[in-house]
Amino acid sequence: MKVTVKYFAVCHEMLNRSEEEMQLPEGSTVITILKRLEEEWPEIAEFYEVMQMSVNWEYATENTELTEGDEVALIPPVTGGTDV
Amino acid sequence: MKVTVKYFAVCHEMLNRSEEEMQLPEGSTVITILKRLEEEWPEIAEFYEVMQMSVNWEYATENTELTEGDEVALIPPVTGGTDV
Amino acid sequence: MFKITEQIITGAEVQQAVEAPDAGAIVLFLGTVRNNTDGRPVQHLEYEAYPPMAEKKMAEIAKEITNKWGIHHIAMMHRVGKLQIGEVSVAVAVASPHRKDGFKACKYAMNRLKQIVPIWKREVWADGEAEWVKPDAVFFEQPSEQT
Amino acid sequence: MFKITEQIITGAEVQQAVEAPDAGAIVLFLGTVRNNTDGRPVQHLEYEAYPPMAEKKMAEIAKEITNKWGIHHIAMMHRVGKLQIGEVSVAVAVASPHRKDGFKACKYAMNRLKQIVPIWKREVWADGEAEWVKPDAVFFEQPSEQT
Repeated sequence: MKVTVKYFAVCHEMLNRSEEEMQLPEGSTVITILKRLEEEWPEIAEFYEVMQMSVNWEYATENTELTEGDEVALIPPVTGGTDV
Repeated sequence: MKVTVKYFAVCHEMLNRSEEEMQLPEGSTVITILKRLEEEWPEIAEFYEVMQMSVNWEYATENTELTEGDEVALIPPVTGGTDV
Repeated sequence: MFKITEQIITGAEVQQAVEAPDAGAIVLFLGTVRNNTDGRPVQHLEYEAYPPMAEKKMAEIAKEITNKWGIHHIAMMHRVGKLQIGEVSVAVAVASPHRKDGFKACKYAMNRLKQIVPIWKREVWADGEAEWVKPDAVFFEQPSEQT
Repeated sequence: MFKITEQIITGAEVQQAVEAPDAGAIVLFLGTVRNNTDGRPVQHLEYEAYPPMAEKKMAEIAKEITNKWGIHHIAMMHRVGKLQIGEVSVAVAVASPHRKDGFKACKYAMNRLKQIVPIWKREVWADGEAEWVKPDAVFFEQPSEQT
């Protein structure tokens, strides 16, 4: 199955792309994507603790199951709004 | 001595005037004005409990002493702003 | 800016009055005229003020806020005369370095305004009757807060 | 109205989005870009968002507010792209029947926005350096509030 993966802010910068399509085996979960990214960018593992994932605009866990056409995103710690 | 006395809202309405000049004996205090108004409008005594007075734009007591040229006002309970 | 005015009040003008490069948080309160009071249809409102004393008391409230929270950018406006449904009767704006203090200060300003600023409201009902509004019970229980 | 925008945000537009004849209290919060962060001069800010998810999360926060306080008139906007000093980055407006709830709801919206809405800030300093802002410690201590 094919899913779209989006990268924002520091992830966008580190991976040098804002999104890509990934071909995944049936039965994949969010962790399948994380493992694949770790091969390209080993340091990402350190970030997993504070980073979140979303599937179809909803926060997800590592074990969230994926299906064809899903939109997945890596969500670094959010810092919107104002710092005051 | 001569002072100006101002009437607002319900006082303005009851006394049918928004201000007047009063000639008072030396040594008068706010209560001198209240007594004089009571002769014209006996019911005002009931309001004294909730009404306030000001002298020169500052809240005053019955015993605040007056001097020539003072601006005195009867301040009914304030209801500015919004009721929400 | 502390002002009693007969003109229409906009949020934009109180906002502009407090904007400052060192204060990243602006909290604004606008009170508007509702179409009813406790279910009774309102035709319009009338506000009367004692302008010089009202503006003086507004400035005193701002001073209290500066002393409490170190906030220096405060604006308060109140409309007088005849107000139609939906129009702004009162506006308070506070610009502060921290938003939590901004919320507290803006709320405080409104509470104090209702306690000590000499302004009076007259309700004109849809059925033609009219009356000067009496303050709620809290007012009578806490007269000391007014002085 | 829940909107991520590249355009300038004004207080007036969020105010208009919440105005209602039955809600006499409007509380507005505006976050503006300060000229410094902890004393270090800022040249400008850049915000990036995940727009569809950000707008969905804003709507969820509004739903939480409706459930908590029965408030129905809520608007949230956040700017993205390059922002100059003094420009509005975020605006929240709430119109409510009671001002106390309005203050609580507006404050709550801002707190939640900073927790769950996918928007990121990049600071570009006057000296030319730039970095994606890391959230404060509270964020790391309360990851459960984000989900």
